[in-house]
Amino acid sequence: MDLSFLFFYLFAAVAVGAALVVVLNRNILHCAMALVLMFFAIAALFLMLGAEFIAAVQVLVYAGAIMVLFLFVILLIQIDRVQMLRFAHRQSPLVVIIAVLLLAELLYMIIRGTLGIAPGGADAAAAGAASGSTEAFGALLYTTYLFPFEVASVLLLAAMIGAILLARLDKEEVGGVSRQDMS
Amino acid sequence: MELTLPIPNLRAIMPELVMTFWACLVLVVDVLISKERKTWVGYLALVGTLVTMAFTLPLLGTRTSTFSNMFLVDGVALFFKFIFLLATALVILVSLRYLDIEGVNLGEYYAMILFATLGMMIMAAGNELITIYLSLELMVISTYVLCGFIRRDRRSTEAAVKYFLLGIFTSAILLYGMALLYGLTGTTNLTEIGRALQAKNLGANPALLLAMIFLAAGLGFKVAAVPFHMYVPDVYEGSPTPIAAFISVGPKAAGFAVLARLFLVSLPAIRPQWGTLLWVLCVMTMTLGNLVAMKQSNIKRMLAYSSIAHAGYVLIGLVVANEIGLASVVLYMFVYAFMNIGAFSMVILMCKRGDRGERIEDFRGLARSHPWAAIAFLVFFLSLAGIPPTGGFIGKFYLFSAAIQANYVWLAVIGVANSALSVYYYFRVTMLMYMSDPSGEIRLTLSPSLVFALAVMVIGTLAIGLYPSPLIAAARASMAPIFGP
Amino acid sequence: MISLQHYLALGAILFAIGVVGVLTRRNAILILMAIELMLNGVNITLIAFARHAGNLTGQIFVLFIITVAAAEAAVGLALVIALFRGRDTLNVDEIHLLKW
Amino acid sequence: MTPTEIQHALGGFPILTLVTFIPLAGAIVLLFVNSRSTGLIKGFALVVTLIDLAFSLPLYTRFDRTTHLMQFAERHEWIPSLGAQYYLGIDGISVLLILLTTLLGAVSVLCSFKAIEERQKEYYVSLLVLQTGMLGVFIALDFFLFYIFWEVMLVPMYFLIGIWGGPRKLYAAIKFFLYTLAGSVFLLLGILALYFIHGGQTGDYTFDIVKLIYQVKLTTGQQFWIFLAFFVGFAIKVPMFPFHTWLPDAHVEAPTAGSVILAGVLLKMGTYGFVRFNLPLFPQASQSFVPFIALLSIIGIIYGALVAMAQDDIKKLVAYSSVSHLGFVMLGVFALNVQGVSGGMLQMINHGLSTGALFLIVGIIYERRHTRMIADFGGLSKVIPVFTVIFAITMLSSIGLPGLNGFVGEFLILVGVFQRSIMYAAFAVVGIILGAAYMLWLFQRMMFGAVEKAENQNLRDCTAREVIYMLPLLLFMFVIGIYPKPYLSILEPSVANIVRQVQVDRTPQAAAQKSAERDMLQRAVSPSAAQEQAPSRLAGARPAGVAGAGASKAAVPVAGDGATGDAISPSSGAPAVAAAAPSLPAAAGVPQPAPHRQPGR
Repeated sequence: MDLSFLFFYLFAAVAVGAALVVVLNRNILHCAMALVLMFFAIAALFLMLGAEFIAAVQVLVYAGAIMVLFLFVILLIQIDRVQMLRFAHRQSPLVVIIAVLLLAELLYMIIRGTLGIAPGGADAAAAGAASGSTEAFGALLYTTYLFPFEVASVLLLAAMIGAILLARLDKEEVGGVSRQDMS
Repeated sequence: MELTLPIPNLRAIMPELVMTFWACLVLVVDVLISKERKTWVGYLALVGTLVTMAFTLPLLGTRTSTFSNMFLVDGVALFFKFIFLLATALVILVSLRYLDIEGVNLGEYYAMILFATLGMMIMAAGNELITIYLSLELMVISTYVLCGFIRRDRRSTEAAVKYFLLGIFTSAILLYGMALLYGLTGTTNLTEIGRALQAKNLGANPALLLAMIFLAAGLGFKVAAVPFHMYVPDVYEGSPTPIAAFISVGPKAAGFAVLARLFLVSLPAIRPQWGTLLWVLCVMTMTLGNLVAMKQSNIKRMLAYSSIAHAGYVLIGLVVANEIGLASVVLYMFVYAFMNIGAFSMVILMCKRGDRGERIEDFRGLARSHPWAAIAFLVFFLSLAGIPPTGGFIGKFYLFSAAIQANYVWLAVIGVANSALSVYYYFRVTMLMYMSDPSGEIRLTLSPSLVFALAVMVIGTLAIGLYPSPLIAAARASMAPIFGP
Repeated sequence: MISLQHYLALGAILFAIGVVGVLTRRNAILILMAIELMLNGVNITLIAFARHAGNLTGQIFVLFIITVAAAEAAVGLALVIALFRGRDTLNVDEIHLLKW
Repeated sequence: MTPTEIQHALGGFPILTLVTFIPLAGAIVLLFVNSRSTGLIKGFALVVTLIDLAFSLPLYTRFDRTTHLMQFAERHEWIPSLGAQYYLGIDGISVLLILLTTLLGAVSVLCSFKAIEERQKEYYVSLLVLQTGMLGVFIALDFFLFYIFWEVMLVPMYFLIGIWGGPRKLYAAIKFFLYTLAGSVFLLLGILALYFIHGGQTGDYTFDIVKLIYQVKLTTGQQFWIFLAFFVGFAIKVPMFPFHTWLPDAHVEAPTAGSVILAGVLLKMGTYGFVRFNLPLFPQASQSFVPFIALLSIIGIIYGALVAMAQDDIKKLVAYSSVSHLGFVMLGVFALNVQGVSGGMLQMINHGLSTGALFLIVGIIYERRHTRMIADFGGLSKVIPVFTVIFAITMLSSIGLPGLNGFVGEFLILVGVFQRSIMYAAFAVVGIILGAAYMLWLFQRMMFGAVEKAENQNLRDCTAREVIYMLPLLLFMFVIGIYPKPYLSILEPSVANIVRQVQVDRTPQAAAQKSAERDMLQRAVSPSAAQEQAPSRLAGARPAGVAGAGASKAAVPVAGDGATGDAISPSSGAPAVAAAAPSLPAAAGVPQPAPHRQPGR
């Protein structure tokens, strides 16, 4: 037995277990911590798949930035005490549809062992592993995929402005609200 | 390693460049301008859409691509860009006064609208999954923010949260579909995906079908097709009225553009399967939208369900999916931009500080005190209901004739039956306006820009209805390079 | 060598768990977290496909997905803050104005 | 000049456009008049309708009664990509209806002067727009244009009922609108189906009604389904028996002018549609639908009459009598012979005159007493003699007394129906008797006996204005009743043409068979020439060959350049063998020799 199997199952188990904690645990802080754990496990799997750069990004952005943001907000507004939104009622048909579809896919994969995807040859896999270097990745990003890169930059700008706009505390506006309130 | 940056065809992406530049310009000017003069930022943004339109015009008739075939310039993309820019210009016009009333006259509003428009423009031109995904996100993230723009109004924020959560949820579903497509073909370029799938001859492969369903679900959310429509009434009701108008036209049209391109270019191999899927979606969307709209007492919710029903009509064109079918889609979306933004503008007309004027009852006896406003509303409703001589009739006529020509007779029958059904709720408002006595004095919020926009939309709706020839010709011509010889 | 199917199964499981989380959780932040689970399911699928296909497109895709996820998280959390600030200021109790 | 139409009857003067759009132009001008100057508004509306009436008169006087071709035609490109044209023209079937419309238009404006006191500007605007819509329906020769007028007309009528109607106006207005709209969307589907079938057959996608009527080939199944779609659209409008429920509501709630126009013109659009489209387009389906339609018509006749008899409200009674009378018209039309169809057409005019007048009478009495209950009246003949005379003439016209217009129409219908089936005719006679019964009974209860109610003692008799707008209607009742020939002769060529069309087998098989037969004949005459042409004709190659019927029936030669289809060339009565050879040149696009344009007598 290959050692990689051991690692795969280890990280996969960690990821799935952490995911289950995220959707089942009642304490929002525990959920957040489980999510961080899952991010790390996924990053490890990325490494096994030869995607070092993505693994690094995963750790830096997800575990480093996004989760910090999450924790910050959770602590800021003490959200855990509030039951806020309810999806389940009207969405249940959708839940069933998607769950059934995914289950069908999983079963199909397990039974047939394939998704109808032609197996890439050994050399293809090797080429994949070889080209997984960060350098090749960067070259591709700045040549072929230059356009999405530019779009992403505009997207980040828009999101940044939007987030600041929504979250900033506008003194005048608060005043306006209270005036509105009293009238 | 030597890195040579590609030299893109700048002419092809000129409209997008101008739009990006103008959005940033708006942001900068916003900082420099005093609080009382924020309306000028709106006019600046308006000029931006017009300038972008001017840069789009010379591209008409060209067919090219740039950035490694990720960005296409073709008839479909250009026609959709005109729809987006038109909708944006109209929405900016009707927003100017509204923002004052709601007390959120901020320059960022216009910047976000321009960013969203930019996203739509790239969506319509995108020929590659990553590009489409990013531009789609650019569009929706901007609209999330716009939905929640009136921060002091809880309904606005709640609508934004709801739209946001369901939006990113469906985006994730869409992504899974895209991932499967990539896995099956090893590429993210739509043309190459189509080629690879044809070559592999996968047929009704379960992974492919799953990808198709997930793509339809993800984009179905953007075009507000049943059963992915649940957010629509709440979001339309909660968000600022001009933004509701914007969402009901722009992202919907962009969703249709992507849906059409994705299915036609990438998935011709499973044409019967997605034909059936869209057929079912189409019938459900039309019927449910119209049935539920009948029961609404809030006019924005009514218009929301009506816009769901209209998505159903447009889906007829995608089910047909031939040259005429797609031409009827773009034609309908163009007309729809006029009539639907027009109908929402009437709600803006009723809006006062502290009272959004959204109850259908508010329109009681409008024809007595404001006959011209009532006539404008009547024109929009006639058009939405598909009664001549309005653009809505021409649009529906073209859609149904496309269906009949392609032998989807039952689809056409269901479509016209629905169209007749929809008259009921549109005319309920008309009845209140014309046939009931006003319950109190009605005061409209008039502003020159709003009146101008309304005049443009009324005249546009009627003009397309009376002389649709140029528009039909343009729609047909936009499809010709794709389907023609 | 671990087969493609292993990764695909893991991706599908994570995605499914995320879907269930989105549809059962009632807290906006937890829903957001569940959506991150779905995105990670997509990511692992894409990376596995990328190695399978022998090109880097899938990895590029994942990079952009992570970028977008960050942007979404920022906007989403800002919205949550706005929602709760509005609630504090206006002192509205937990009645929802909009029906789900 | 193509043989389907006569374009320059008035030297190219666009008279039809003017007749159609003068009311609309007037309505637009009215929009800008101050709504408080009501006198100006009324006067202006009246002048506009009178001008329209005046412009419509030349259509009658300059009408060429020797031909069934479309006259005064105007044709312009409109939406070339769809094949929709701005194409107007009239023939014998539409000309009288147009005159009726312009006449009733003026009458309805005049009769509203006192009755309408609220929102007068909007009222007259609606009336004028309505008139444009109605005229357009009768004048349009392009299906697309026709459909637009057909739908546009609904909106002002909806407002007339909904704003100026009675207590249940909202219900009646929306019911009217939804019923007729539901019908017309099916009509739209039928039109589209026709459009694509014809386009597929000839490569010429057009909404040109004349072209479609003469050129399209439909299998029996296609005829059945498209007939059904048209049937739903028109039957709701007529209204035929199971679709009639909107009519009493609309009539009772509508203001007087609305009822006059509804009964006088709107209902005629249904029957007009059957005559103009269903008969010539779907001959086989028309034939096979005869028993079904006859059954519905007879039910309508008897049921309408019985329900009318049971009414306490005069207006409701008149409304149900319309159901009965229109059943009669439908029965005549679907007798599918010249007498029946002309009788039906004439009866449409008669019904417009007499029922229009009856509604006016109801309006006159309602303005004085604000009640329409029959029980509230009695002995009026002593109080208001002029009114009594008017009412009597109208009532007698409505029940078909010889010497008045109703008799001529009913008689012709009966003759036609009798030829088709004695049983139908028997039921129709029962309907006539019932009709006479409820009308006479109504008259007796209202006019004779003692004046029991105090309010009725001092009723004012008709004013000059009321007499003025009743006079033309009464005049025409006598004129048509005593000397119907001009009106029948104006109908005859067109009706004869329609009836000929109904005998034509339009199915492609039949067409192929016919042309094969003709080829055989031709081969017998000149073997070498026929052999050259035969293959293409058998294959049904449209542009080149004549896949149409034999020359004795409606031959359909198509000009090779895809221009307007050549005329039907009826030389009815001439044996096929004799006619086959001379009509051959027409296949190559050569204009028909003159004698073929004349229906043989």
